[in-house]
Amino acid sequence: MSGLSRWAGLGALAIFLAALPQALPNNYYVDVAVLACFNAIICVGLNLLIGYAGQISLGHAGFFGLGAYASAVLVNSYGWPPLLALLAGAAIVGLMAFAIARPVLKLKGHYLAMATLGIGIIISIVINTEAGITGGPDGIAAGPFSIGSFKLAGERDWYWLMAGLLLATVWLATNLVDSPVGRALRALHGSEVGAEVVGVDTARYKVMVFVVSAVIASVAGSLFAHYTPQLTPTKADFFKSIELVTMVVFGGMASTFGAIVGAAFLTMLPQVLTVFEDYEPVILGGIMMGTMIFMPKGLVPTIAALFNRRRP
Amino acid sequence: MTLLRVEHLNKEFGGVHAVSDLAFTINPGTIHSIIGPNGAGKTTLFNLITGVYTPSSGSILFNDVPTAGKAPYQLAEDGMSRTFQNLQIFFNMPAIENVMVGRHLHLDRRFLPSLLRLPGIAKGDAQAREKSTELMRFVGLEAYLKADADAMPYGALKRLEIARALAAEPKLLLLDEPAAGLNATESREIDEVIVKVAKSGVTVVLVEHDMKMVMGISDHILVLDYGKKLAEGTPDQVRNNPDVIKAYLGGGAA
Amino acid sequence: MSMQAWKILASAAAVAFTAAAGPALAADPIKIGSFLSATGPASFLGDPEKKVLEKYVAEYNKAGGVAGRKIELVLYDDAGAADKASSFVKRLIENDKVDLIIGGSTTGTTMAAVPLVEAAGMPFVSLAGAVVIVEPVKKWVFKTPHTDRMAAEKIFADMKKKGITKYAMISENAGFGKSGHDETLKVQANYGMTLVADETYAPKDPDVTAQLTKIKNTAGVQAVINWGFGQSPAVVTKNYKQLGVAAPLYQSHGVASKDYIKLAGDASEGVRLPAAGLVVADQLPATDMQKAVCAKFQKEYQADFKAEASTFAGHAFDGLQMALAAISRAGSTDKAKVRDEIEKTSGYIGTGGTVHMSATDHMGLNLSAFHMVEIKKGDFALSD
Amino acid sequence: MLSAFLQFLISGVTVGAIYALCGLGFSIIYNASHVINFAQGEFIMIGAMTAVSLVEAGVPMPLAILLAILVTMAVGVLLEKLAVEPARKASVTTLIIITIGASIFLRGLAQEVWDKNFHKMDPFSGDTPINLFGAVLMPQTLWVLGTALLVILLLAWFFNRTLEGKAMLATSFNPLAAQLMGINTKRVLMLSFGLSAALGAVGGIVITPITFTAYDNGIMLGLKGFSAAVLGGLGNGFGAVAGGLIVGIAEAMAAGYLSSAYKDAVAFVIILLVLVFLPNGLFGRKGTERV
Repeated sequence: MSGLSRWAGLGALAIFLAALPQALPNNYYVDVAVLACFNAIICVGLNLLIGYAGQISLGHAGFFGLGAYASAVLVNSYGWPPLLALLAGAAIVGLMAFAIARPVLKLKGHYLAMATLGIGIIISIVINTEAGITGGPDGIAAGPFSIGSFKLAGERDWYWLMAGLLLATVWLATNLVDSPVGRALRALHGSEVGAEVVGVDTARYKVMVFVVSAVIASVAGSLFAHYTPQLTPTKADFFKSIELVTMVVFGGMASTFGAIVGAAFLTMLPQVLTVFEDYEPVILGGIMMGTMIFMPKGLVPTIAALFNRRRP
Repeated sequence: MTLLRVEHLNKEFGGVHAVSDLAFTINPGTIHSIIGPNGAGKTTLFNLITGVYTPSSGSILFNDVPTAGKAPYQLAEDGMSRTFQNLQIFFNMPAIENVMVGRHLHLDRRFLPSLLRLPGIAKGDAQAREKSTELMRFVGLEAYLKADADAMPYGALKRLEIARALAAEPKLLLLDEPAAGLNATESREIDEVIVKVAKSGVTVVLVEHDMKMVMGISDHILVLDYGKKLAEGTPDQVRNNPDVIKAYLGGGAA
Repeated sequence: MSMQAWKILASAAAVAFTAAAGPALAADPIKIGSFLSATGPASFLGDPEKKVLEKYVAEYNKAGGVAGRKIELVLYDDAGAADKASSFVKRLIENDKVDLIIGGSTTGTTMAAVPLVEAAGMPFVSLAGAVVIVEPVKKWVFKTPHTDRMAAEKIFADMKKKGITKYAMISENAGFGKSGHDETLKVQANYGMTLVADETYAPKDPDVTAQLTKIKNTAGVQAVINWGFGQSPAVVTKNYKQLGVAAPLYQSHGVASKDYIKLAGDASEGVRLPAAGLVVADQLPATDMQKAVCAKFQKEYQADFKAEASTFAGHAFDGLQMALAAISRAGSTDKAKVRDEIEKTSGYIGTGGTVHMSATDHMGLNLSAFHMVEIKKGDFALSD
Repeated sequence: MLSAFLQFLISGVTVGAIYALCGLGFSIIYNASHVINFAQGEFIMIGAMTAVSLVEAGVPMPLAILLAILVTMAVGVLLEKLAVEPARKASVTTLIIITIGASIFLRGLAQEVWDKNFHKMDPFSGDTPINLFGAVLMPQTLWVLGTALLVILLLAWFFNRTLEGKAMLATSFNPLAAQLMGINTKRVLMLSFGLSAALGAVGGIVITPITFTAYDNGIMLGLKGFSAAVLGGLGNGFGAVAGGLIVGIAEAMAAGYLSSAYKDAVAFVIILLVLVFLPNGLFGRKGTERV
């Protein structure tokens, strides 16, 4: 992506995000948009790992959950200011991701999938079991997000915060992708040994991108803890991890805007599918299969290719 | 003074000696070819030199420093670069960016400046793009400057790897069968590229089956057979070596 | 690609949002909103609840509705996930503009709804068990099922009668099991009980003999309580029998359905549990006012769904009845008035017992709502 | 406390044998295609639910089992034909998402075809516990173990002695070369899905007397089966069984001696440790990268 088209993309996203609330009739729609922003932020980070660096993680909800619970527990039980708790959560998750990344990212393919899956499950078991701290399966409430005397209240406030954060995350992610660091990540996806022999320390870059995506998930989690009325361990479990990966792949791997589209689409889809009641899973599964069969590269890259082909 | 010194080098794969007790040296500024029949251990030797494989025993010294324990990227930092017999192209990237990855060691690759895309990063990238364009032209890939790597033919990809390796500005360049799969014209073009590279002061090590090319451009030739050194010397010495003739033409012809 | 990305994003959003908005509806009918765990790990609760709400709303409408107005049910499946529940509750309040909410199959989904209904001033009748839902009392929040604390108290009272003082507990490491486990610990001292072994298992574990062996080998265990629902209590019961543990086994009200006996088979003989009158309606004395209500409900449910109504189905029935009665008394769907009328519910005889709500009690059931039953010859037998 | 230890072991073997049977299905498809089928758990569920509902409808057990296996095989072949085959050239991650989509689809379908209730099946040879030095063993556990053993033997025979099996292995190593050698790789892929679906069904049926079954039972069994297959080394039938037993025994021992709340976590920690030292699992083929 050249510098110009990156700015055009960011600008388009900014205009879209700014205009969107005008089109939303009530707070329920704003709520869905906020949830889509949360998912989009995590997916943009996860896409750096899966789409660009080619390393799968089936345990990312674990990092999201750790961040969320760090905030909920530190704010709720220890009275920390939310921002400090958020930073502490990000630091904890970052250190943890750093510690496990090197041995785990030596693994490849399905073995890596298994290892990350295991890590995610272990985190969710701990959250579920340590009820004295986390509130157990019934969850915990973190209370509103506040900085000093300023309190974030209502879906619309949250929307502006999350839309802004999404924009910032996209800006940072596209910066990173289009830099020597990003090229190294994409290169090790293409061929690890090919990247090594021109001087790319592949292990180091894998660790780096793993930590970055984990920290992004953690920050999103910390904020989510304040947004949701009740934080429960399901947010950290295996199904949430799968959902996140699905969003990334669905929208298009190695496409930052694809990750956003995937997250937005799959956040809205279940809301739309409620009209099918009990047939919802059949239709959701069918849409997932159909899209991936006919657009194996994901929505955005496939459609973008279509547009490019039509252009003279 | 030697650039690369290999001593008593051995590599076993589950009881099979792919390289055994090999010793040779490579002087700077020369074109050094390694030849031998299929399975002679040429590619294994490349993988040992560049740190992709770890030797079973023996030592390799690069610039008189042992390479033991160094990862490929560290050896690249020391000044080694290579191409592969089985292409290791970044098919997920455009051709030009494949070459730009080769500039990795010469660019600011700190995390925070990259994340914020500070002016230095953009400037470095622009220079890298320029340099990579130049290199693609140099290896004859001007037609592919805007192409995606996965849309290029085999012969072009071989050259793309050479351009990528050159982008790292190595002291020692190892080329694994650069002419394989190329037609005669293309082979000659690669010839010229290699000679030009060597003239610019880069030491070239070549694994190649194209004898015309090997005999034409090499300063020194090492002949391997079953992982052992069969012969070594100038093209003329090797051409007339009875062991080599026997190995290449078969025992009956001797 | 940026322009394309923008176009896709915009069109996807437009399509999805128009689809979600649905047709505008007249404000005439009484709108009852509901979010239930009809699928997912708690579908054991949500599925019968959904069936009951749909069935009885249809029946009310056939009979001309309530106070001359038809009832419209807006129902969403939260699959047992709290965040989905909170989204759906926002949707019910903000978008569907319902008059009242009945739902929340689990404590987690209910608690996700609580701050939202409190902020919006929306009358809410929860179908979940835990005490935290109504303690402390929340202005807009009511619940129909007995609490897990009451179940624990009922079990302890029964144990006390039998001279038991030391017990072991094995609970499912999920919402219901965890909450039951914690409430049990909270009330044990009131009955002079001591916990001597405390084990857990994960939902869907195929075998729990390791945990039960530990309990079996713990000295002084006089009885064992299992907290869980779905298939796992049946697994526990089977393994319990296989290991030949001598101490009596108590289950919670979470297994008060015939499905449990069917699954566990012979192994369930002699298992004791607290249950609402619904499961033993035919055995209640004729003087018990609950008898007729339960029998009628049971008959109607079985006629429609060819399965025995569980107590969870009954909770939904009770919730709907009380809510509609309150609306009828209030004479309107004014939320504050409806709330006040729900709080005034007194003497309502439902499947779960006789309900007397008040400003300090938003559940209105006492221990008498529970019966101790024992499984005998493959059926529940009253054993108070 | 020898009897307690023995009981933990038996519990672990029971659970482990269940995981092993589930893991074997992953191995077969992997052997033929290097695809991991995340809908494998649904094969297990469909086999069990079909058999249970047929038995409930009065069909004699052996016939019900046979029909259930055939139905599941048909589902497997259809899945391959309609969802995997058209996406053969897609990336591993894309294929993972397709099979996850398939698992959601099949689960949703099962919930409509059948119901959301749990169902039981009677043990094959009674439920009188066998006493072993103070520990008890249920006869059905022996059925599960025996089935797992039989399946490994059959698979070993199939892959080493039959042309079909060898074709499958060849396809997994190098699909292009296999195709050039005249192997119909499409057919091999279809066969592998049919076979692993059948295997899933067999597993599902044999374990149902212990675990019960319901429309969503495939999730947990699929997850544990996948763990078993990876721990043992993908594509290795013996490894899948060893992996399953290790996970099962680790869980039971952890529940017995450490903490039952953390027993699953202990199993995953063991898997992680093994992978850190043996990146291809316990018995996985060590792939040397050719560069």
